[in-house]
Amino acid sequence: MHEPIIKGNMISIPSSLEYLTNIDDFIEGILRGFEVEESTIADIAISVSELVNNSVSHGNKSDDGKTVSVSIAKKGNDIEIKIEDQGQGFDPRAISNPLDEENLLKDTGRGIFIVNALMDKVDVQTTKDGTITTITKSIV
Amino acid sequence: MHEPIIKGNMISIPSSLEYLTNIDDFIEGILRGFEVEESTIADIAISVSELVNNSVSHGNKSDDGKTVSVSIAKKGNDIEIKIEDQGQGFDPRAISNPLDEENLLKDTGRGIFIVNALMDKVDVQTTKDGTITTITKSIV
Amino acid sequence: MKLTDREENGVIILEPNGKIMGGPDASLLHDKLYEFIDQDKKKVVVDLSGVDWMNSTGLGILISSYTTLRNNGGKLKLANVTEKIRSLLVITKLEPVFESYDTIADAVKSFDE
Amino acid sequence: MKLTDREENGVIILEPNGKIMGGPDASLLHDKLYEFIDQDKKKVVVDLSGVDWMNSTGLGILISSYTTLRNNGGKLKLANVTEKIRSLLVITKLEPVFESYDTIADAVKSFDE
Ligand SMILES: Nc1ncnc2c1ncn2[C@@H]1O[C@H](COP(=O)(O)OP(=O)(O)O)[C@@H](O)[C@H]1O
Ligand SMILES: Nc1ncnc2c1ncn2[C@@H]1O[C@H](COP(=O)(O)OP(=O)(O)O)[C@@H](O)[C@H]1O
Repeated sequence: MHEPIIKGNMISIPSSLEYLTNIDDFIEGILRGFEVEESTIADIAISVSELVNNSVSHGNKSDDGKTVSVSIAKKGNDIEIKIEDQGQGFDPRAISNPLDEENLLKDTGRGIFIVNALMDKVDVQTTKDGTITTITKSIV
Repeated sequence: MHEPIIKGNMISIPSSLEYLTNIDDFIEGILRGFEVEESTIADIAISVSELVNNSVSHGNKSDDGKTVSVSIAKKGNDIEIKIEDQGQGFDPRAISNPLDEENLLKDTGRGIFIVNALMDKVDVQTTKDGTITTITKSIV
Repeated sequence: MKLTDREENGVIILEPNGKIMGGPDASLLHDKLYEFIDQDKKKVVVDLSGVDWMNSTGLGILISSYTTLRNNGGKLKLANVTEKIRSLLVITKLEPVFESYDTIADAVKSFDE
Repeated sequence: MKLTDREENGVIILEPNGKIMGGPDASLLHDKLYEFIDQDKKKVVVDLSGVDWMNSTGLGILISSYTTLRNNGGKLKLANVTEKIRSLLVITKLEPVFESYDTIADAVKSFDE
């Protein structure tokens, strides 16, 4: 697979950060089609960019034979987005707290923390095929 | 301006064909948000890609200081899309017919013809600031 | 668009994937074709099963590939033309230009006839 | 993200534009900063008015730019922090780290004090 592939409400990219903008354009497009308000679109787009960054870099380790997929659904008043990679998974409870004094001036380690702050629900599931992170945000 | 810029239902790119996929991802995203059916999404996406190609290459002559913008709106049962460039404009009536025997095996010259075939309405407006092409497609 | 290729019974099978809309990879197919022509491999099938859609840039690539091969004593045929692409070929009157087959096997076999 | 820069009263003003989400241009700002440090220009204002949003990659770039300048005897300040970015700075407890000003003029003037 090379360029972004769209199938219904899902977009897939090879594991390279050069495709971050394509996922953002697709997700922002769908959310505008759903008439979500701009500030919420930004919160969701920020969160998706965090998780795609992680899936490309930590999950698939930038192996561009591996794929990152993002799918999006409207369920009642909720937007539900799934980000999938083909990596080893991780334990979100084991992540160090970016607010700790010794981490405050580090330049990484805030991604999952920000997603948790911006989204209503974050669920990380590790399977033998990879990691599926599901985020949910109410749009009313 | 560098990467695609999104403002509401409008996406703008510098005049380079490397951003074709970004426009496609955004437009396909919005149309899926509008729950347009897949075959119609393809017809619209094909038409937008034709007009963006033209705006980048013929209109803005690949000058990446110039911008191509695409905006999309749902008006009742119609999808209306505007493609804008900063070029000299052209007269769509002056385009030669790609079905003529002598044009049949040419490798260019079918873009506007295809847009006319796939869309319900095509309007080309040349102003002193550039060309605005408006296409309309009913989604029922 | 992504492009892979393989050979079957002396016939080159080209498999573009995704959308053919122009931009950076517009010349991929044409470049690949010239590689094969240089190796004197001029029987080519383009398998369109993986192509979501194409625009006039895609049609232009098919046409110029077709004429390039013809001018070099070869032939380009199509396989697995999807409904969306077939209707573009019909409205542009290009359908009669291309020999097209329902399966790759049929397309490959047709070179023996 | 696009990055432009200019100088005002010996202060460098960096203007990133668009979204700061990582990828190819993540290092643009940091590279530019090192250029200025090499020229002994170490008073820097980052104008955020044109930034739609940033993620943790963007925050990381701001932090590392801030510490790089500090370690080289310089200073990085912010101007025109939008509401979306301010709330990210607040939840990550980074707000007190950065001196920030409502206008570029105020930020530039603050270096005289
Ligand atoms: N999809 C993933 N696959 C494997 N590990 C991950 C994934 N996402 C996050 N991680 C792990 O969790 C850590 C924290 O992630 P995050 O909070 O986004 O910060 P950062 O990515 O800046 O390190 C990462 O360093 C990585 O070890
Ligand atoms: N946005 C535009 N600005 C200026 N000229 C244009 C524009 N769009 C189309 N044209 C002119 O119309 C012609 C026909 O366009 P089209 O049917 O798309 O075929 P092609 O682009 O393959 O030549 C172009 O060759 C160009 O001269």
